[in-house]
Amino acid sequence: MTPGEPGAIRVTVRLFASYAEAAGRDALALSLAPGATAADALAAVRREPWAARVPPSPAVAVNRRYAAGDVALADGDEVAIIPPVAGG
Amino acid sequence: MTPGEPGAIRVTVRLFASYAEAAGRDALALSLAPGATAADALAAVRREPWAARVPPSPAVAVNRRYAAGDVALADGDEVAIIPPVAGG
Amino acid sequence: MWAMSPWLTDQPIDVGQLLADVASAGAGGTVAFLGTVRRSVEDGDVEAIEYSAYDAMAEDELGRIVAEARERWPGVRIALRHRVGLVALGEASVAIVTAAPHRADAYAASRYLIEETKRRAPIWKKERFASGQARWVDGQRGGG
Amino acid sequence: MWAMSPWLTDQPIDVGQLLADVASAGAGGTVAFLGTVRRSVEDGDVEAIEYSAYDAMAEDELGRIVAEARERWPGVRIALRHRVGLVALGEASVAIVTAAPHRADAYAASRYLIEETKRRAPIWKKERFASGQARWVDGQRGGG
Repeated sequence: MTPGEPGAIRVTVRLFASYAEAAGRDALALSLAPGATAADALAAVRREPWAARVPPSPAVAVNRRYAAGDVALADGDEVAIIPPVAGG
Repeated sequence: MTPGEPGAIRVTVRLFASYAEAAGRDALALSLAPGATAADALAAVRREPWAARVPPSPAVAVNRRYAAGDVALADGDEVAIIPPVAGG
Repeated sequence: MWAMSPWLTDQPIDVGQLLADVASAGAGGTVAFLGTVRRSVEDGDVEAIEYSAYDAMAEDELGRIVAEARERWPGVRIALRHRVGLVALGEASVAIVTAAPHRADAYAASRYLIEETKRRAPIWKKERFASGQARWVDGQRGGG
Repeated sequence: MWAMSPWLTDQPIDVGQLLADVASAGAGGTVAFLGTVRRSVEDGDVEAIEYSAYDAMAEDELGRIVAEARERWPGVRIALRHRVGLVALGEASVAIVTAAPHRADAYAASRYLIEETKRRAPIWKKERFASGQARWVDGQRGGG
């Protein structure tokens, strides 16, 4: 499915820290099929050349909250692939 | 045994907080038989009229350290009857 | 922006202010935790740590963590600040102050808040060396 | 006299100074505990608390408690102060600051120090009321 196709949902994937540095940008725009989940967004991100550094099961957030892979996405959602955290 | 009797050991008993207030002074001088223990000093203190307020098994210190009742005293020792503590 | 933010700040943390924020006539025990940028042997000539965050989510997640602590320990008063941006060695990167009528609650809430913050806040750090080089510090998988 | 005393003081406790005293390049976690004179319903119009101590023994006993904590948690740095004399409501009567490479040790040592201080230090307190009356506060049997 390509951007603009009828029924597609558009989400923004935000990148941070080492992922943003490796990607050379801090966000991706994705167009996904209706019913797409957080895991689908992650799979799309994995096609990026820099994404080899993303671990097998990274933490993912949807709309600023940690989310499981099976969470359904809606048009306009903000998805984030969360690099291993090191605050504190 | 009275003060000055040969072989007697002389100890100072220090009083604090509510005990000192009840006794109207902050120390007692005791003369005890040789071999006297911390428990003997406590027993002598109990003969004081104000000492009804001292609980059955108060904490006692000898030379600025908590001590069991069977600790033997030496001439010049500093004994203290420690009221229930409320620091912190 | 940062002055309005409840949990993140790009300024040195004023612990005295946090203590004043939680002070109350009913507090018997107050616990302040400070996490400090530590120099270890393998760090070499680290000059500073640069913290970055997914700001909006970090604010939300720290707010959720504080709300959880308030629910678990109802009498506790809480102040929490996490630095973003450059933090010099020896400065606090995070400060958590808890005050409660009974000290056991202040300690327990403090420990909960720092453990959950480290586990869940979407915050990252990069070591900056005197040589001009920099390195992302390994972290742990973030978890809700 | 008090300025020379390691553990007792008749002046307000400067927590910032205690934090500075334990600061080191190796400290990753610092915990400060403050015990505060608390106003509770049954206290009525308490104006201040007067702490008194068996000074020489309190110094010795607090020194022993600190030495025990240093032995149990070898990497920990410790500052401790306990007030004697009049302490106003809201002021800290005791402050304990611990710093360690790992925060779990700083928390554990902090808790040990305050619990042992309360249990063992020969210190007493008297509530002073606005009316001019005063009352000794009940305590617990001191224990070595």
